[in-house]
Amino acid sequence: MSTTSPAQALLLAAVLFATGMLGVLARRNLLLMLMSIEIMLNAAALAFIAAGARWHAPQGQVMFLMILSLAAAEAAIGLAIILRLHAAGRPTLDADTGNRLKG
Amino acid sequence: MDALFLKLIVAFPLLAAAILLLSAGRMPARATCVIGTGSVGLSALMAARVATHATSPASLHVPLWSWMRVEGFSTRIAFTLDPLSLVMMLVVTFVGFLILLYACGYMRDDPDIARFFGYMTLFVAAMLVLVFSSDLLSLYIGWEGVGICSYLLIGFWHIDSANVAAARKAFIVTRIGDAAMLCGLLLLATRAGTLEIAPLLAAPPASATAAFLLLGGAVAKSAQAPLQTWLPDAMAGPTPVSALIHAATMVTAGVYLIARLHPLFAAVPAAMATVALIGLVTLLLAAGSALVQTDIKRILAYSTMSQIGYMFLALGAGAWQAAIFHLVTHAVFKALLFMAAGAVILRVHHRQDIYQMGGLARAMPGVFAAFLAGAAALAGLPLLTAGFYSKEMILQGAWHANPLLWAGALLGALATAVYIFRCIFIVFFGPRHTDPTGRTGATMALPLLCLGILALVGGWIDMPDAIAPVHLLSRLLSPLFGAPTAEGPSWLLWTGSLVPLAGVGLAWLLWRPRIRAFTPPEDAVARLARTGWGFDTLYDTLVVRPFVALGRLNQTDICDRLSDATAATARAGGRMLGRMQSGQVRRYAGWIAAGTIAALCLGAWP
Amino acid sequence: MTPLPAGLPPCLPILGGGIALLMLCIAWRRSEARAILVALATLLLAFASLWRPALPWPGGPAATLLVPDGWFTYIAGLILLSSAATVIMAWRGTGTQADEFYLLLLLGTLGALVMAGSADMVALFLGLETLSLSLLGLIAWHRTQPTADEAAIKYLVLSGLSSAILLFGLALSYATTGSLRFAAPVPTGPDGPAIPLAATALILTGLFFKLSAVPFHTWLPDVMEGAPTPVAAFIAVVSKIALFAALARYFAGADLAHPGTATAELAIVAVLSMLGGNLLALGQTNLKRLLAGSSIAHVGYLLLALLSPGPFGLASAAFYLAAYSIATTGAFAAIRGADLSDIAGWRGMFRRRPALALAMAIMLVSLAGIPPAVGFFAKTYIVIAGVSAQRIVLLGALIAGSIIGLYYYLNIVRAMMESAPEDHHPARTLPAHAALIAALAIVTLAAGIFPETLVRQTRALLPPAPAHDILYGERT
Amino acid sequence: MIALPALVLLPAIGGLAAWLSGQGDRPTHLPWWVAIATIILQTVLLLVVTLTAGFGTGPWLGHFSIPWIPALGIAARMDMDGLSLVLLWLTTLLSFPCVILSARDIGERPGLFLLLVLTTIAGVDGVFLATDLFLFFFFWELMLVPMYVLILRWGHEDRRRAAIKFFLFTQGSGLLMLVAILGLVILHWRSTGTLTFDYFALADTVLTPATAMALMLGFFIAFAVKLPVVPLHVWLPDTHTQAPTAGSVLLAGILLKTGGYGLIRFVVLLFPDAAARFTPVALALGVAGILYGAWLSLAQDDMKRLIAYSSVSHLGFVLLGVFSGSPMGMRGAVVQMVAHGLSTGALFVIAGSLQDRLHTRDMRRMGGLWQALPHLSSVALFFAIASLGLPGMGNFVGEFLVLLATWRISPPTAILGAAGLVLSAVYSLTMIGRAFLGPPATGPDPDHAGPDFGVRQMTVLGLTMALLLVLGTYPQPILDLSLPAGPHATQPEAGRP
Repeated sequence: MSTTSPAQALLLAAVLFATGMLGVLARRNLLLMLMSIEIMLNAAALAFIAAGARWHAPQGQVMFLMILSLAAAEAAIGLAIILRLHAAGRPTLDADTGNRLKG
Repeated sequence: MDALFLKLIVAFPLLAAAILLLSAGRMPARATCVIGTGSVGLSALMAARVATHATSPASLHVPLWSWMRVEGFSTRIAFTLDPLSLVMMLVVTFVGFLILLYACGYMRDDPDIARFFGYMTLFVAAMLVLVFSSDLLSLYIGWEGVGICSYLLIGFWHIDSANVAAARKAFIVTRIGDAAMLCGLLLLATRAGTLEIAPLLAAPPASATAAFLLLGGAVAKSAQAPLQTWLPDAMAGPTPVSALIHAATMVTAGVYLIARLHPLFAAVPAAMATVALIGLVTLLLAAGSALVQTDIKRILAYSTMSQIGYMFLALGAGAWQAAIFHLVTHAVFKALLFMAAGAVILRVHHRQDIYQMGGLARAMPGVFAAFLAGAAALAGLPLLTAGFYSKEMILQGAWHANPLLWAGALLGALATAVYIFRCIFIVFFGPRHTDPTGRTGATMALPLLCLGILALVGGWIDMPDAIAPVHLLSRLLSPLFGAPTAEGPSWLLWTGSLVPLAGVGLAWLLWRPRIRAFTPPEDAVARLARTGWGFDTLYDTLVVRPFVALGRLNQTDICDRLSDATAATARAGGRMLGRMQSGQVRRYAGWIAAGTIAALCLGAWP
Repeated sequence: MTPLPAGLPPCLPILGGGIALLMLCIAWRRSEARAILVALATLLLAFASLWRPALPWPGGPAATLLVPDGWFTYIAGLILLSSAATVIMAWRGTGTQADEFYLLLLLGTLGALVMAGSADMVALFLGLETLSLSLLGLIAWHRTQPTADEAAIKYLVLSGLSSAILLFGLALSYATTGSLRFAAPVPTGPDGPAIPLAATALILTGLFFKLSAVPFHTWLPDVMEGAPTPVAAFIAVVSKIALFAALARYFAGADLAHPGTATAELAIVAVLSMLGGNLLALGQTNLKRLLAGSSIAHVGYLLLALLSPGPFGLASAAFYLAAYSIATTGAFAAIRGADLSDIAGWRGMFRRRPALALAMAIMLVSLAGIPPAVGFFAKTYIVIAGVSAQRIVLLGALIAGSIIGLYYYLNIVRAMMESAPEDHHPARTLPAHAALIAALAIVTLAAGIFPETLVRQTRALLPPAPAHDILYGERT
Repeated sequence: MIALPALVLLPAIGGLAAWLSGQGDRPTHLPWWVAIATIILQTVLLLVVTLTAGFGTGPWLGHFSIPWIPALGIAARMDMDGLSLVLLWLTTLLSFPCVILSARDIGERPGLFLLLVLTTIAGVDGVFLATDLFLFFFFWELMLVPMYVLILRWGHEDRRRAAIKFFLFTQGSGLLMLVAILGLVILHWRSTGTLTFDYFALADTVLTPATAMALMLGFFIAFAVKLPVVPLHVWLPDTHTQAPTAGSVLLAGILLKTGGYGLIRFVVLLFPDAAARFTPVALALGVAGILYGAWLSLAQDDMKRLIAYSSVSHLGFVLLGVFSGSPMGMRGAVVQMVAHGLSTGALFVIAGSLQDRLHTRDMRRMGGLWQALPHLSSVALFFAIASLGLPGMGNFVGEFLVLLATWRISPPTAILGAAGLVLSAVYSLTMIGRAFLGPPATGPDPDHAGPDFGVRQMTVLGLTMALLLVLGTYPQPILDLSLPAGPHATQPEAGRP
C-alpha cells in the first residue's frame, strides 16, 4: 500500500476531467453526455479531496459533499427533462437532431 | 446735389427693376415700357445734368455705407464720379435708354415683357454700380450683377433649351474669369489691406500676379481669347439684349476695368504685353470668323469680339484714351448695327441667315441707311464716321508701342471692312430671297436715327491734329491717363484711311450683287473659322466632357461605398455569429471547451 | 483599511422564510394570486430590510461566508427589485398551476443574493447552483412547448459542463492557496505558475459562461428564446447582476490596472462580447434572441468598467447595472405585455398600441444609450471610467459595438413606426403589466434626466470589500 | 439669464402642446396654430434676450447655471455669446418656413410632426447655448432623435436606409467626441483634482501637444461628420434627399450648423494650438469638400440630392474659414453658415414643393416648369443665384471673407476655393436649367403641376430673400456679433452679477 501524493491525485483528476470533457464533446447521446458531465464533476471533487489532503483542512471534503449533492440534483433534473422529452414524442436521445432553437 | 443725382441715377433703374419683377407680369405692357424706359431715361437726363456740371476734373465721391468691416480689412459701398466713369455713365444711360426705347417696339408682343424690362433695368443698374464704384469689391457686385443679368437675358426665351444652354455657357465662362478676378482682389486686399481704388492706385503694389488675375476677369467678361467662346452663343438672346449687353456695355467692362486700374497694369510690362497680344490675337481671330459667318447676329458678335480686341490692343499699348474713345464709338455703332439687324430680322420672319435675305435695301431703306452708317463706322471709313477717329487713335497708339501691333491692327481693319460690307452686299443688295413684311415702328426707328447720326458725327469729339485739333475726350480723360502720346507721321493716317476703303472695294469685288455666283471657299480653314477656330470643341473635349462624364460615373459617390462596405462587414459578422449559433448543444460545448483551452493557452503564453 | 464586520444580511433569512411560507401555502391550497402576493411581499420586505444592519452570524467569524457591505446592499437591492418586477411579469402567464413558479423564482433570487454577497468559494458555489437549478425548472416550465425542453436540456448540459470547469478551477486554486476565500491565485506561489494560472483560467471560464460572455455565450439566445418571457428577463437581469457582483468581488483585491493574465483574458472577453454580442443581435428576427445578443454586449461594457479601476470603475458599473436592469426588464415586460416575441409582430405597433410602443421605444433607446433615457448617462459613466483608466482598445470596441447596437435597436423602433397589416393578435395587456411597464418607462426617463440620486448612491458605495479584509478568525 | 433655458424649453413645451392639441379625432389645424404661436413666442423671447443681452460687458452676453449632477461636476450651464445669438436667430427664422410652409401640408398626424420639428429646434438651441460639455453632448445627441423619427415617419421612398445612416454616422462620431470630452475632463481632474465639465474651466487644462491633438481630433471628427467634411459626408445626401421637406430644411439649415458651431467653439477655441497645427489638413479637407461636393452636385439627377451635395460644397467654406486662424475667417464662416441656412433651406422648401406637386425629384422628368409655376420658378431662380454666391447676397460675403482669410495663410487653397465658385455656378444653373427652363417636360403629369406658390409661400420666402439681400449688402451687424467669445474672455457673471 503506497500513499498517493496530492500531486498524483491532482493529475488523476485532470485526466478524469479531460476524459469527461471529451465525452461531452464526442457523445451524441444525451444520457451519455450527462454521464460525462458527472465524470467531470467527480474529477473536480477528487481534486478538492486531493487539495484538502495537501492542506490537511476539512474544506476539501466539504466541497466534495456539496459537489456530490449537486451532481445528484443535476442528474435528477436532467433525467426528468429527458423523460419529458421522451414523453413529448422525441424519438431518440440524439442531441444533434431535432433542434429548433438556433440561428 | 450731384451726389444725390448720382444715387438717383442708379436708384431709378433699380427701383424700376424691383417694381417690374415684383409685379410678376400683372402690369400692362405699355406701363411696363414706360417704367422700364422711363427710369433709364430719367437716369440719362440726370446723367446729362451731372455731366454738364461736372466737367471739371475734380472727381465726386459719394460714400454710401460700410459694407464689411472686419479685422484687417474693410470695404464700403461708395460711388465715384471721375472723367472715366462720367464717360461710361453717359454711354450706359444714353445707349441704354435708346436700346430700351427700341425694345419697346421690338418686344411689344412678348407676353413676358415685364420680366424682360425688369432684367434690362436691373442690368443697367448693375452696370452703373460697376461704373461708379470706388471700391473694387463693390465694383465686383456690379461685375457679377451684369453677368447674372446677361444670363437671365440670353436665356430669356427659355422654352428653347439651346437658349438656356447658351445663357449658362455665357455665365459659366465669364465666371471662370470672375473667379480669377476674385483671386486678384484677394491678393490685392491681402497686399494693400484695402480694395478702394484710389489708395490702391496711389501706391500700386507692383504685383504681376494680381495684374494677370484681374486680366483674367477682364478677358472673360470682354470675350477675349481664350475665353471668348461664349459670346457668339450669347446671341440667342433677344436682339436688344445683344445690342445693350453684348455690344455696347457689359462686354466692354473688361476694358473699363483695365483702364480704371491702368497704373496697376502699367507697372507690369509683361501684363501690358499680354493685354496687347490678347487684343491682337482676338481681333484677328474674330475678324477671320466674322468673314465666314452666315448668321447676321453672329457676324456682329464676332465683330464685337474683334473690336474689343482693338480696345485691348490699345490698352496694352498704353493708349488709354484711344481704348476708351473706341469703347464709346463702338458702343454707338455696334448698338446701331445690332438694332438695325434686329429690325431686319423682325421683318424677315426671324430669319438670321444672310443668304436667305438679299435685296432688302429697297424694301427697308431707313433700316438700310442705319445699317450702312453703322457699317461705315465699324469699317472706319475715313473722315465721315466715328469709328474712323477712334480706330485711328488706336493705330497711332499701336504704332508707338510696337509696329507689329500696328500691322496686325491694320490687317484687322482690312478684314473688318471686308466682312461688314460682305454682310451689307449680301443682305441689302442682289436678288431678294425673302419678302419682308410689316414696318419698323417709330419706337424702333427713333433710336436708329439717333445712333445713326452719332455713329457718323460722334467721332468729331476727338480728331487727329492733321484733320482738326479737337481733343474733347482726351482732354477730359487726361487727368486720369495723362497727356496722350504725340501723333506719328502723317503716312500713318493715310494708311489708316485707305485700308478700310480697300476693304470695302475687296468686298465689292467678291460679293457684289452681279457675281453672286461666288461661293465662299469651303475649305477646312473656313469651316474652322466658322466654328470660332475650334475653341469650343477643344474645351468640350478637354474639360467639359471628361469632367461631366467622370461626375456621372461617380454619381452615386464612391465615398458612399465605404460606408456600405462597413455595413456589409458588420452583417457578415452577424451571419458568422449566427452560424456559431447552430443549435447543437455539442457544438456549444465545443465552443466552451475551445474558449477554455484558449484561456489556458493565454495563461501559458507569457 | 478597517476590517469589515461580517454578518448575515437580514434579507437572506427573510427570503428563506418567504420560501418556506410559500411552500406551506402551496401545500395548503393552490392559488396563484396568493403565491404572487407572498412572493412580492417577501421580496419587498427583503428590500426594506436592506437598510437594517447585518445580523450577528451565529457560527462565529470562522465560518463567515458573506460580506454585507455597501456593494452587496446595492446589488441586493437591484436583484430584489428586478425579481419583484419578474414576479409581476409572470402574473397569469405561466399556465394554470403556477404557484411553484414563484417558489422557484424566490429560490433563484436567494441564490443570486448569496452569490452577490459571497466572499468565499463555498458560498459562491452554493449560490450559483441554487440559482442554476431553479433556473432549470423555470426554463422548462412550459411543458407543452417542445422548445422549453430543448432549452432546458441545453442549459442543463452546458451549465453542468461549466460548473464542472468552475469547480475544477476552484479545486486547483484551493490546491495552491489552501484557502477558499476569494482571491485570485498568485502565480508566484510555491507550485510554480502553471497551476495558479490554470486555476484562474478555469474559474474565469466558469464565471464567463454564466455571465454569457463571448465565446461562452452560445447557450444564451437559445435558452432565452425557449424560456418563458419572465424567465428570460430573470436570466438576463438577475442572474447577470449576481454573477457580475461576484466577479467584481473576486477581483476586488486584484490589481486590474496592470497587465496580467487575468486582465488580458478579461479584456479579450470584453472586446469579444461587445462586438460579438452586438453582431449576434444584428441578424436576429426574434426579439428575445435579439435581447440576448444585446445583453451579451452589455456584459462586455460592464467588463470594461470592471477593468477600469479607480473612483469611477465599479461606481459606473453599478450605475450601469441599474440602467441595464431597468431597461431590459422593461423591454421584456413590453414583450410580455404584447405577448409578441417576433420582431415582425411588432411592426406597426405605434399605430396599434401607441403607449406600449412608446414604452418599448424608450427601453430600446435606453439600451442604445441615447438621451434622455438613463442608458445614455450610464454609457457615459462607463466611458468616463474607461477614459480615466485609458482603456483605448476597449473604448474603441465599445464605440464600434454601440454603433452596431444603435442599428438593431433603432431597427425595432423603425419597425414599430411602419404601417403594418391589421392586428392579427389582439392581445390585451393586464393592468398589472401595464403599470409595471409604465413605471419602468417613467423611471428610465426620470433617471436619465436626473441621474444625480443614483449617481450619489453609486459613488457612496465602497468598492466591493476584498475578501481578506473581512474579519477572519483563522488563517491557514 | 433665466431666458436661456427658456429658449430651449419653450419650443419643447410648445411642441408638446401642439401634439396634445392634435389628439382629437377630427383633422384640425389647431396644432399648426399652436406651433405658429410657439415660434412667434420664441421669436419674441429671442428678441427680448437680444435686447437685454449684456453688450458692452464683454463678449459673453448671457449666463445661466444650476447644478445638475454635482456628484460628477456636471451643471446645466448655458452661456451666450454673439455666435450663439446669431445661430439662435437663424434657427428661429428657419423655423418659420418649416412650420408655416412644410408642416401645413402634412396630412398624417400633424401634431406629432410639429412636436418632432419643435423638439429638434429645442435640441439645436440647447447645443448652441450649452457650455457644460456634458450638457452640450446631451443636447447634441438629443436633437438627433426627433429628426430620426421625422425622416422615418414622413420621409420618402428610401427613408429607412437614410434615417439609420444619418443616425449611425452622427451618433457614432458623437461617441468619439464623448471619449474626447471625457478625456479632457479626466485630464483636468488629474491635474487639478476637481471633476468638472465646465467649458471655461476645462479650457485651462494644460495638455501636452500630442494629447491636445488626439482630443481635438475626437471633437473634430464628430463635427466633421455633422458639417459635413468629405469623406465623412456620405450620410448627408441620402438623408437630405429622403427627409420630408421640413426635415431637409432643418437639417441643411440648422443641424449642419451645429457642426460649424462646434468646430469654432470646441475645436479652435478649446484647442487653439492643436487646431493651428491641424490647419493644413483642415484646409485640404475644406477645399476637397468644396470641389468634391460641387462636382458631385453637378452629376446628380435628383434635385434634393443636388442641393445636398451643394451643401457639402458650401460648408467646405465654413471649414476653411474656421481654420483660417483669423477672426476674419471666423466671421466669414458664420456669415456663410447663416446665408447657407437661408438659401439652402429655401431651396429645400422649393424642392419639397415640387415633389408634392410632381411626385418626383428627378430632374430628368421635370423641365419647363416656369410656364406652369412662374412664381415658384422665379423664387427658385433667386435662391439658386444666391447659392452660387452672387455679390450682394449673403453667401458672397461669407465666401469672400473666408477666401480672403484663407488667402493670407495659403493662396493656393484660396484659389481652389475660388474654383469652387465656378463649379457652384455650374450646378446651380444646371439645376435651374433642367428643372424650370427649357421645353415643358413630358414628365409624369405635366398638366397637374398643381397650384403655384400662393401668398403664404411667397410671404415667407420673400422674407427669406429680403434677409439674404440684407445680409449681402449690410452684413455688419452679423459680422460684429459673429466673433465667438473665447473661453478666457471675461465671463458674464464677472461683468453682470
